[in-house]
Amino acid sequence: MRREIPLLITAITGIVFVLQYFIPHAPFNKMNTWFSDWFSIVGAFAIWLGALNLLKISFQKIMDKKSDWFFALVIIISFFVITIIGFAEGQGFREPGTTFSWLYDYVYSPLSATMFAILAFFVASASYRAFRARNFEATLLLLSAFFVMLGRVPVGDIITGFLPQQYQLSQVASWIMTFPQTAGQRAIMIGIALGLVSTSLRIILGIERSHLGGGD
Amino acid sequence: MRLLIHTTLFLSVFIFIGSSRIFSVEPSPQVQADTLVNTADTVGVSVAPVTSLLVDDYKYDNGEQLNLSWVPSIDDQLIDGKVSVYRVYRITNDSTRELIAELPPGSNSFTDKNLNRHDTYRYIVAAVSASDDEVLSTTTEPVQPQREWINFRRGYLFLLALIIGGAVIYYIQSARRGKKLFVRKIAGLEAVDEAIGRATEMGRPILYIPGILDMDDVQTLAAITILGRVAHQIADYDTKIRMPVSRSLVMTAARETIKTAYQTAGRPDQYSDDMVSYVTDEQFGYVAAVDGIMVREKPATVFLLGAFFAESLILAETGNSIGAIQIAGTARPAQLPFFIAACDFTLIGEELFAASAYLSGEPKALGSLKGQDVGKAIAMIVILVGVIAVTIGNAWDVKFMNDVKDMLTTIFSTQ
Amino acid sequence: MEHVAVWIAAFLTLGIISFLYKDNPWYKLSEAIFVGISAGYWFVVLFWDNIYGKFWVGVFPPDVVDEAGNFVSHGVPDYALIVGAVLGVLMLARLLPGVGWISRWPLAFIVGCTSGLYLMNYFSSNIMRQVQGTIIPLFGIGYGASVYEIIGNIVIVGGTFAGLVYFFFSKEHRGAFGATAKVGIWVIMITFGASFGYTVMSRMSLLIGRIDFLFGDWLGLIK
Amino acid sequence: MSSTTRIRELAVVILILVISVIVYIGKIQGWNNGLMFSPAVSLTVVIVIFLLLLYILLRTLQGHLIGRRTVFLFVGLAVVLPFFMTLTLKFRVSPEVQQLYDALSELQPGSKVLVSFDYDPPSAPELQPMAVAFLRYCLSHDLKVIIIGLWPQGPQQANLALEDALKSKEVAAKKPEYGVDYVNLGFQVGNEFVIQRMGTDFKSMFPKDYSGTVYDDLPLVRNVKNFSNIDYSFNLSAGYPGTQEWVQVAVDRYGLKMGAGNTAVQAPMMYTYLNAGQLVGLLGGMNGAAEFELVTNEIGKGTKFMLSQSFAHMIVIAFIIIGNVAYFKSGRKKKL
Repeated sequence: MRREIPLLITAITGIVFVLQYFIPHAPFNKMNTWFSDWFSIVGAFAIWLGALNLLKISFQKIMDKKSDWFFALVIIISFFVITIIGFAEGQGFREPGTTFSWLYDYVYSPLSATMFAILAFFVASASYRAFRARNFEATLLLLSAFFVMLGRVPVGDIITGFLPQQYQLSQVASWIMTFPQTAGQRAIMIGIALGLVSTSLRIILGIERSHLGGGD
Repeated sequence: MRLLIHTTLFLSVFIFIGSSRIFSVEPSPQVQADTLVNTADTVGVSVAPVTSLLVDDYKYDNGEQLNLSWVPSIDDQLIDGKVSVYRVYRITNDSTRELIAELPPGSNSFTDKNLNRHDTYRYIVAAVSASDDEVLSTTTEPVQPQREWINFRRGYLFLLALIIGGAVIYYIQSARRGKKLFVRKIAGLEAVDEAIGRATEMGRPILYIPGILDMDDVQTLAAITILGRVAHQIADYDTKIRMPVSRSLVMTAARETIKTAYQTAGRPDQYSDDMVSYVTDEQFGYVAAVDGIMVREKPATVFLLGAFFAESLILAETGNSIGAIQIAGTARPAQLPFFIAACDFTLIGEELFAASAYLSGEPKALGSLKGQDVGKAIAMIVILVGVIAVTIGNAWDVKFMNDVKDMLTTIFSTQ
Repeated sequence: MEHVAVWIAAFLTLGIISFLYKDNPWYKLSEAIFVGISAGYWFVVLFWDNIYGKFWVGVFPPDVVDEAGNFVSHGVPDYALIVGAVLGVLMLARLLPGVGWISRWPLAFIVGCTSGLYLMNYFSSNIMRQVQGTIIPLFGIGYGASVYEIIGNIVIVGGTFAGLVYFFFSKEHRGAFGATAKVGIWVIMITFGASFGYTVMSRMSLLIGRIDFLFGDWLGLIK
Repeated sequence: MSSTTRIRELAVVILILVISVIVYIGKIQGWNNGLMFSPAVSLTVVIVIFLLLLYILLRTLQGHLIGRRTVFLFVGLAVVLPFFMTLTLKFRVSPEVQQLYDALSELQPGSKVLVSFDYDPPSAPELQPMAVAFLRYCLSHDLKVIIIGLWPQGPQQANLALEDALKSKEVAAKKPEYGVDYVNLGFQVGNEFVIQRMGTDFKSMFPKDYSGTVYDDLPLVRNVKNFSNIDYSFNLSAGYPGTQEWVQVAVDRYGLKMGAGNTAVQAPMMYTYLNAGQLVGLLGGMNGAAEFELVTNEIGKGTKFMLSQSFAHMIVIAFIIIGNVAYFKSGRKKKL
């Protein structure tokens, strides 16, 4: 039973969503409404699970006096600071002027934005130290990157200002994006989508069950 | 057996739907308003009314829409048109008429949405002149929107989904029955042996990074499958392996995989749990740790297989700077460029899954790979035939070719 | 307060940037704060939006009142939502030893929903519509395309076709088939080059945004 | 690590802190009014950077790769310095931006435009300029704007963008009124499920707007039942859920007309949707924003940042070239 019930749940929900696509009314539209509401609620608990797991790991680090225990403590403290404030401030926790939104604006946003911003530096260093035209394929990749990067900013047209307009870099970049780039993306997209479709089908039919843990 | 039951269940539902097509209600006949009886009641008529006002049911919906069509007023001309706007009125269940839409000159149809299929509706369309004089058309006969059980607009979509889905299931079944399914050679895979050999010769370790997602991601699963093969060879050659991971579940799975490989090679004593270590769940914390390992231990070979995000280029760069042979693979298109430019071999997108199916020989993996190939073959054939048809049809105006093209575009439309 | 706020933001921003020099306590502190705050942020947001906003308000709806605040009618509760909450609570069973297996039920539900939805969505938009979109005329008398577009169309059709050939695993890449696959990988490489360029563009833009904050909002050096 | 390096590092940190305190006090006291280089200085800076790059090329050719930190320093300079330069750059509008604008400008006054804000502050440098420019165009051309968000932070970004857009002279002249000319319906959980249910009923997904007003009390949306009442839609997207989900559900199932503004990371993929006619136009990354500002004749942040963006791209390209020149010169040795 431990295996059959989950498989049945997956099969029913999956089939309802597929049928809803072809039969857009009762009873499938109602079931669709229910399922999508439940989905949001369960999804919230699933993310809670992640947060609780993080707390568990951090507590363990402190208990075991691992070398990084101080930072584990910081994780726990900052977690509790924002959750307590968020719960205390009630449903309007997000409105401008609340402490929660202050934390969001001056702590969360700068941190998450900077996390991604520093990648700019690593891109440059990797470009210098590792990105080599080691074979024909890599050469094509770098050439296309070269045209796109230059063509998408004003400098490109300044450098190629002596050429007729339709051969200037901005036009070349546009051409690459609109034609070969689109073709490649489309081939990849169709491939990935086929993979998703077959995986979804396997899951709904109960052939794939690795998400439930363990093999057959 | 269970698969059979599932498939039958799935198919029988489809057959049920398919058969209900036979019993679906025939659309109600079009109701034509009597255009001869003109009920224009306004004084100072300045434009002619619209004529032939028709209302009919909108097909394949939940009984919520009606289509209106009419012939525009003869005073509605492109040049010097006298009609400034058309107003559509609706009378629900014999109540008073209400304005539901204003349409620009030149309009000749309207779809009224959000209706109730238990109510009856009548319509009037008014042509309005620049001086805001309204001329009404006749009122249509009362009509009820019809509900259709199945959206047959999507029939072809359903059929194609069935073909490709059927192919996946068919190939999985035949693989289970022991049929050999052919998968082509994959370039990156052949480099694996060579890379392991190199590490053995140099007496330096192999570093294996399985991405940063958990075991519920297919890419991580593929990485662990490939690890199985790598581990066998390592056990044979007695090469060292280092595998820092960022998820505890991945750690457990990887340890089991390597342990099994050592047992099969007859050297269980050589295996140690230290080969796989959990570092941290945090993305950049993990990267910093792996960077440190690379710089300190200078592995001869680095595997980067699995789900990677922004850290891909940092890892690939560091691996490159220590002169290691790097074999990478991920299904995330945004990270692939970094791998291709900085690594020696890269498994691109689906190649990662193909590689793992090839190595593991699992029926479900091989079977779906085949099923997907059927999908690709259909896509290729349709593109080829469609493009030839549309080009020839266009250039020499060949009716047959145009028909072929129209048929294909209809089949592949989703609306 | 505003001064404190902008200084805290700047302190944390510089803390992350200091990772460029090397892994150091300032960075580790900023990172730990980030990890804690972001986990807590989602914890709170999901509680109020999903669990309170969707479940609680749905099952215990407030009374309907008119503009003056007078009672009009009781809200209509939607008891079906309780199923969702039960599934959600079962999800947390994973944290407890012994009953962890029951968390497979909600997991199975989530996986079923996404599979069912993805199956049709990806099939129609990312396969069917893409194939349909590739059926374009290459050239012709009745087709008023410029040379630029004709070459482009040939590239789109040929490129998509060759790309699909490359990802076709049931046939060895030999002869004409192999040559087509070769062209396919070239097109894919051009695609990756373009997306590499765009990724660089994106990362640089984000950095520019942070620099704008540091030198503009914080230090006031940018006009 | 020796204690002297630690002391040195600490000294640098303190130095940076002291300088920033002084500059900050300067900002409050009004001593510094922003820094601007004269054209001559700007030119000198550019030449110096160029010479330094040449030096790096020479070093690399001799077989010495310069360290990561030096590269980082160059990127920093390339991004920071242009902020203080006075150079104006001309650029051209690409076809996908033009298409988006054309479809927008064909709308009759009074048309209803749905704008979905699906991003958070980290992506704001790319998407916020697009949002501001788009709202400014709509509000100054009598298009009615309905705002929603599938990311919890989206509606907040929308309010910031509205604030900026309302400052523009053309918009202020129209005196747009909340609830009549524009409305912010707020955030709703459920990702693509929200889009799917909006296909049948907006009100069930957004019973109240961002500030708690009941749906039917908002004149703008009172008669909006579902996507069939929307004339045009614009999606600002930084990931999931985003443009892909909107295309799959709203466009392909319900026939919504849609344009999109994306971060540059995911923009390339959207070209396939653009080509298949599932999108009417596309703004990609900060340069997409700048081009849209150009086509709508309003200079905003996108345009202002273009100089830094150009320099940053040049630096990356310069480094790729230097690395590869050395690689080929050295006979393709692995280490280079």
